[in-house]
Amino acid sequence: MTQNIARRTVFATALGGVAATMVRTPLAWGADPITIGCSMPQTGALASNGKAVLLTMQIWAEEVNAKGGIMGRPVQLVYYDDQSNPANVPRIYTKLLDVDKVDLIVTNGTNLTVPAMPIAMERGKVVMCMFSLAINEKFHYDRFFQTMPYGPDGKAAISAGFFEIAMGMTPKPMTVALVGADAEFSKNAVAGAREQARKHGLRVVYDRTYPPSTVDFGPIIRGIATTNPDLVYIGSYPLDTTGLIRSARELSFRPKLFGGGMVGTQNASLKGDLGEMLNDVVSYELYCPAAAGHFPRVAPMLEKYQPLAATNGVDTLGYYSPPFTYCSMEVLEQAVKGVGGLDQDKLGKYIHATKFDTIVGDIKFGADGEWTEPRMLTVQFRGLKGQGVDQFKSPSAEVILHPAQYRTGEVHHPMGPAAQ
Amino acid sequence: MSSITISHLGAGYGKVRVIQDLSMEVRSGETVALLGTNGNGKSTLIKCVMGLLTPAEGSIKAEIDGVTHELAGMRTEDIVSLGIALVPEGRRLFPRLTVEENLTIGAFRRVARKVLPRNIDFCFEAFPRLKERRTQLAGSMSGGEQQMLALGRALMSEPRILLIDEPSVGLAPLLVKRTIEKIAELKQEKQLTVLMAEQNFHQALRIADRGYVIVHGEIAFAGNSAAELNENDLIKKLYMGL
Amino acid sequence: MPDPSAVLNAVVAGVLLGGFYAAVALGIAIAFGMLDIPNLSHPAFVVMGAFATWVLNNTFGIDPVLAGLIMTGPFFILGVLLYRLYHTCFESRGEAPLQGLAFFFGILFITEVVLVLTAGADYRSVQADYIGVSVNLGSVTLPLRMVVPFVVSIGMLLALQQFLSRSFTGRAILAVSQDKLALQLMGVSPTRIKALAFGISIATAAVAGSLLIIIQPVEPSIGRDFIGRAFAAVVLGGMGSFWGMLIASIILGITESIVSDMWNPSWAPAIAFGFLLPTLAFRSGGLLGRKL
Amino acid sequence: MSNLRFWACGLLLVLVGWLLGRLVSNEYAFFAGYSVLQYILLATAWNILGGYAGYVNFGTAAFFALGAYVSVALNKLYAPPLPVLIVAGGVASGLIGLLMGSLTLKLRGVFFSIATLALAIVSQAVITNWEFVGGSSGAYVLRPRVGPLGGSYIEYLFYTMLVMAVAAVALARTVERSKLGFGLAAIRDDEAAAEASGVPTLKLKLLATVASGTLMGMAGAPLPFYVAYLDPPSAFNLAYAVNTIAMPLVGGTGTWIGPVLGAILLTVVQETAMVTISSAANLLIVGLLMVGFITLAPNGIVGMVRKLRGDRR
Amino acid sequence: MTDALLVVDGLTKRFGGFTALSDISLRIQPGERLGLIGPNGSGKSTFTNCISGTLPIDAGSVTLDGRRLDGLPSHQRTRLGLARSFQLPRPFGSLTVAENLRVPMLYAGRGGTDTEAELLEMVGLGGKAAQRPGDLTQVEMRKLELARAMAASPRLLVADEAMAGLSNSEVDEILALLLRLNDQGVTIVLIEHIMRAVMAFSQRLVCLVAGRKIADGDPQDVIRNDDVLKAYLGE
Repeated sequence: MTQNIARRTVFATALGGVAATMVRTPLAWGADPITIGCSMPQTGALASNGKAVLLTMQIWAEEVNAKGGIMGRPVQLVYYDDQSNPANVPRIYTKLLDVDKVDLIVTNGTNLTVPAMPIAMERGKVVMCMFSLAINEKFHYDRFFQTMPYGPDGKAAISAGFFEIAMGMTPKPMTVALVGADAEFSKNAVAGAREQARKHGLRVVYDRTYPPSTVDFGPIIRGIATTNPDLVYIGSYPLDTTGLIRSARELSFRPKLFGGGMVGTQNASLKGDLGEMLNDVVSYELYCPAAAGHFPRVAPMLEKYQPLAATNGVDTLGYYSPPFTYCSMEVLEQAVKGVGGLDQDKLGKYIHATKFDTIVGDIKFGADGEWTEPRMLTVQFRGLKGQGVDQFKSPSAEVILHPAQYRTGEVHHPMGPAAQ
Repeated sequence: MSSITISHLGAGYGKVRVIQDLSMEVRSGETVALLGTNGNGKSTLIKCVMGLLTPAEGSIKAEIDGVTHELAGMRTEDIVSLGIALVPEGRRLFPRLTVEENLTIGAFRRVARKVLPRNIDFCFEAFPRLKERRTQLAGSMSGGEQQMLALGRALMSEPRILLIDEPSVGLAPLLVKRTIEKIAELKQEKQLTVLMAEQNFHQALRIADRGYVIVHGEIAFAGNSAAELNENDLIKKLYMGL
Repeated sequence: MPDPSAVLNAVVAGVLLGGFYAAVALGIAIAFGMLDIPNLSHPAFVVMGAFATWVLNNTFGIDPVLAGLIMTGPFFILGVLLYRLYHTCFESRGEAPLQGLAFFFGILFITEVVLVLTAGADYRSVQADYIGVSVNLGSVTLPLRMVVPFVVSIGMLLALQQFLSRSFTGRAILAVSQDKLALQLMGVSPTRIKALAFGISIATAAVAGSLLIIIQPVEPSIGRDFIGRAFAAVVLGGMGSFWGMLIASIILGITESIVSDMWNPSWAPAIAFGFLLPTLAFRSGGLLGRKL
Repeated sequence: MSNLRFWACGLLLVLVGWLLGRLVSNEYAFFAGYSVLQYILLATAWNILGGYAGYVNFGTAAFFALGAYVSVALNKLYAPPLPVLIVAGGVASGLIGLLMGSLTLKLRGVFFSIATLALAIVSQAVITNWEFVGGSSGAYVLRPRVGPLGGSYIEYLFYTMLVMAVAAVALARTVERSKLGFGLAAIRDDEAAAEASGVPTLKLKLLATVASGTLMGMAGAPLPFYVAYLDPPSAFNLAYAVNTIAMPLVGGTGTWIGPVLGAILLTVVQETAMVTISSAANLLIVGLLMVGFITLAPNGIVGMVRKLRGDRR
Repeated sequence: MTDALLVVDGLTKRFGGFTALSDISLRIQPGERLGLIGPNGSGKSTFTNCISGTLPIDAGSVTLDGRRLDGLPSHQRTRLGLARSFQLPRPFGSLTVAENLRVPMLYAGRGGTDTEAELLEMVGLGGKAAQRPGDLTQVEMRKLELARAMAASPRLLVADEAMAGLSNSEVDEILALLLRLNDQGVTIVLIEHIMRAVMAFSQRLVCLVAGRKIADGDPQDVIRNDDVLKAYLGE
């Protein structure tokens, strides 16, 4: 597999335009393959996630094919690079569906999924979507399924854990500062947090957004600090997550609770880079070693993933996208087997009706294709020293605070200094 | 010893031939004037000598300290390195550099760098105005001052042969006179060989040992002395249409 | 009335940020301001410098600033080669401006993709003792992560300024955009000088890259964020003027900082750029530019 | 090409496009075709200012996105038919062009270019903070399944774009041969000599900026329906600015056919690279192609053909 | 005295610390052929640029047929009938020779009835209509430059060194051309170094030296004027 991928990269790079043939994983057997198509960012701002997702899908396909495929048919991935640009997505999915005639489609990310929706809907295709937020609120498409564990109320799910934990602290917090990047996910995360704050009767003392291209976050942290909030809820993307945490540490800004819906704290290289600065920061996770006991099949999959990730220059821990990507593929696999074919209507109904046993536990899809129960993990970083990725492999590095069934510790507050 | 010998030179731009079969020489230690009105080929000739224009035919030989170099085909930078400097028409100073920076850049040539302080002092002594204005931007100076700076800058490269193209352009008559006198003075002090293209006939002849009159790209008259040129009718005809 | 110490902090943060912008803009001030080469791909070289710094820091544990300085050598050579290509293809044919722009757009793409293909799409960052540490001067808190880039940037600017005004080569660089022919008459080859100067401009990208990765993690596509800011600083500053560019960078930095701190961060870049349009319209020579 | 032949060809093209649409069963052709036409329109629009008058606009994304966002806003308010949105988008972008041009067209070309870059950044910030059109979280624009002409909505979008592209090319061609075209060419070749020949240079440059901006805005208006979801980073994507400059250059500036050829060549290559080489390498190919073309054929395809024919234009 | 076509009054132009033109006053009668001479750098081209609106002036005024031109952009002056040719020809390189003439005809053609072909025929470029300026010889380029200025149907033509670098016979060609134009009623200011041509052409001669007008009058008188002689030949 390593070789295969490495060779493909080299080949494509070297031959450029001529290398048109390597997209479909070459297969040795005669049976007609089941083709799964997707648009996956390999360049541009979303490439980091896109590459990790694709790598996991390839691992899954390899495993399935090694076991003899699905119903005796091999699986084959067909994927194109949308360059993180939504304008490329409609063409890619019509190509996949009308020209390549793929059997199943998978999508990734909110703004790269929405452009695919009308196309899939017109063709009645099941959409297996990863890492997007509340898309089907607009479409109400009954064959749309999303494996990001937001549950039925997506926007609230991101921040619910944070606020529940906060309200359990003594003394009770009175004020909250909200800050988010001017972009889709963070905006929604903060919108959810605003609701939560109102629900819990917290006074919002700061509520601002910043452009993703911000370089120095010191002024923003200072602006927040002057309002002296008990809680700071942040919706951010990887680079700003780092910038905000670093600036807060440098300016010794230590509210009672700091964190929220921060994309990036899940990423291995950013974790390792921030290291002890993350101590006491609260963020969300989809998986972390503290939860390993609940999901025993994740660790072996990650063992396959991690060495490949290192050579491909993507997230080397793989706690974020790989388990849920793998889970999406498992759902598809089990559905096809359950239906005994590729009839999209039957597949859609089957997925709605079935409880799936996946690498990330038992899941069931409810209204609008979201999980019936939210299962975002709210975690707090603890006991980190200096920098380095390896310490995050210990279950004690991230304490799960929420939801209750996975809890491995109690919240630590107020926020302490970086080095503990 | 330093001299220039031009033989059977032909040059032009695109299809237009400006100079045909032109031969002349500048002997060591001489001041030679190149006379003629605008558009007759004086500047083209100077450009050929400096390598700014590649001649179509003929040769330009420069002899410096016993070594003879064929200039036709050489790059301007290399010609300058031999010790040939040009004060270009319109002065072509670096307007956004100061007076002193303009002078210093004149000493880019390796030989000249070593004697930079001495030459700067020399320039400031020769042109006290430049010393007063050393930190001023060259572009903000008056025409006369600019011409002095251009002369000074050319001298900074320690040349053996100095070419001057139309030093009187844009100057009031009094300044023309002073500039011409200054050239003679500098030539004396620096032991230079000078070739000067100039339309201002009388002024040029005040300091020239000899002169050539160029008409339509050919030598129309070669005067072996200033007097000989002064007496020639061709000049008045050419200049004043009389 | 805002708290004076808060204002002071915001201003200081803006100055530090502006110092970093100046490091990115420096190469453009040389290439675009002095040599008339519209190198739009400069920010991509800055990101490349950041990745090079990451490699040296990660494999050999070399201090990022030192790594940036080490990389100036290879980057210089890269710049000289790039200029040679540019010169042969455009300058010598005399059709530079429009085609040159598109050429550098292409280079921007190529650089970005080469980084994705060689280093992957993941975030990269460096380790150094001063990252995450702050010093307090009275009521002002200075994060070393911003101070170090500021100091290095100003140092680089001063060193280059000295080089340009003190050395023969430097003065020739200053002169080359003013009058190429006159420069030839001084015995200097304008093409060689421009190649050298462009090499220096790309070499500054190596240092700017090391500063960037000290401030924040990088991934291949982030260079685009800096194209606007850097060009704005150079144009505002009056094209070839280092000091003008520095002042313009600092104005951009302070505006961003004060708007972020006191009002709404979301508008910070728009307001900074808002400066640019009226400046261009009413004072086309930039803020400081040597007159004439 | 004579007028009659040009119009015949234009009409034929629309007809063939329509017929093909009837024959082709897969919608990919419409989506890909839309993208080609959109770039023909953008490149032609850019060329009116950049190619004819020699003023380089870096801010294509601003004009284009403005058209798209006017469309989002109006659609949300009244949901008027697409042609109305297109006109509105065009008018808005044209007005911005007028404002921008009157501020900066007196400057040397390069300053104008930088000013357009600034315009793109400022307008992105404005849109990002304009909550009515979704602000930074983006706006959903659900297109109907069926277009007003029968057939799918994307078919309708395709035909709309086809008509606009043909009209824009016709406009560009008319401009090129008109009094305005000669004036612009004079400005491009020598602005001072143009003034001395009685050409009101500032007025003409403004006119070209407005025309160019209007067409870009019109190109952007259908975009929300094409992508179904629009957020500022994708509407202001750098790719639009890069492509619209690269296409006329690759095809050849100064004539109406250049941008058309360039747009077709580059979009087809990009599309082919995207759907065949499924890795980052596809962008590399586009970059190399662009650089290669510009260095080896500085006057574009048109220049190359002329050279082969021996015409030394 | 009839009303002057062009009245220049106290025109002054400075560049930085350098005064290029100082207090120049001049009247040109309709139909007149005026020669403007002066050594290189005496301000002749600056004068052309100032009256044609290419350069703003620092003091004084320029009036064409009773209409003040100050502040008007060049193209409006051209439309009012003041055309100029450039010292170094500045053709529109991407247009054909005929198209070069079409630009002023379209934009400043003040009811002139000549066609491009007629104009080209008149200047002797009849066979070159479809060529590009880059393919022309030096003298053809000069003719094109003049023809383009004439295509604007001017009342006053300022010909800036239209003959520099040409051979004797070529100078005669251009001279004949200018005289023919004058016959058709165009007032002409000829700026020239070639004295033979200037003397043959001018009804009146003006001499600039170092930005000042030092002589104005009958050509024969002017060139015998001491100051003029000094300026040209030195003392």
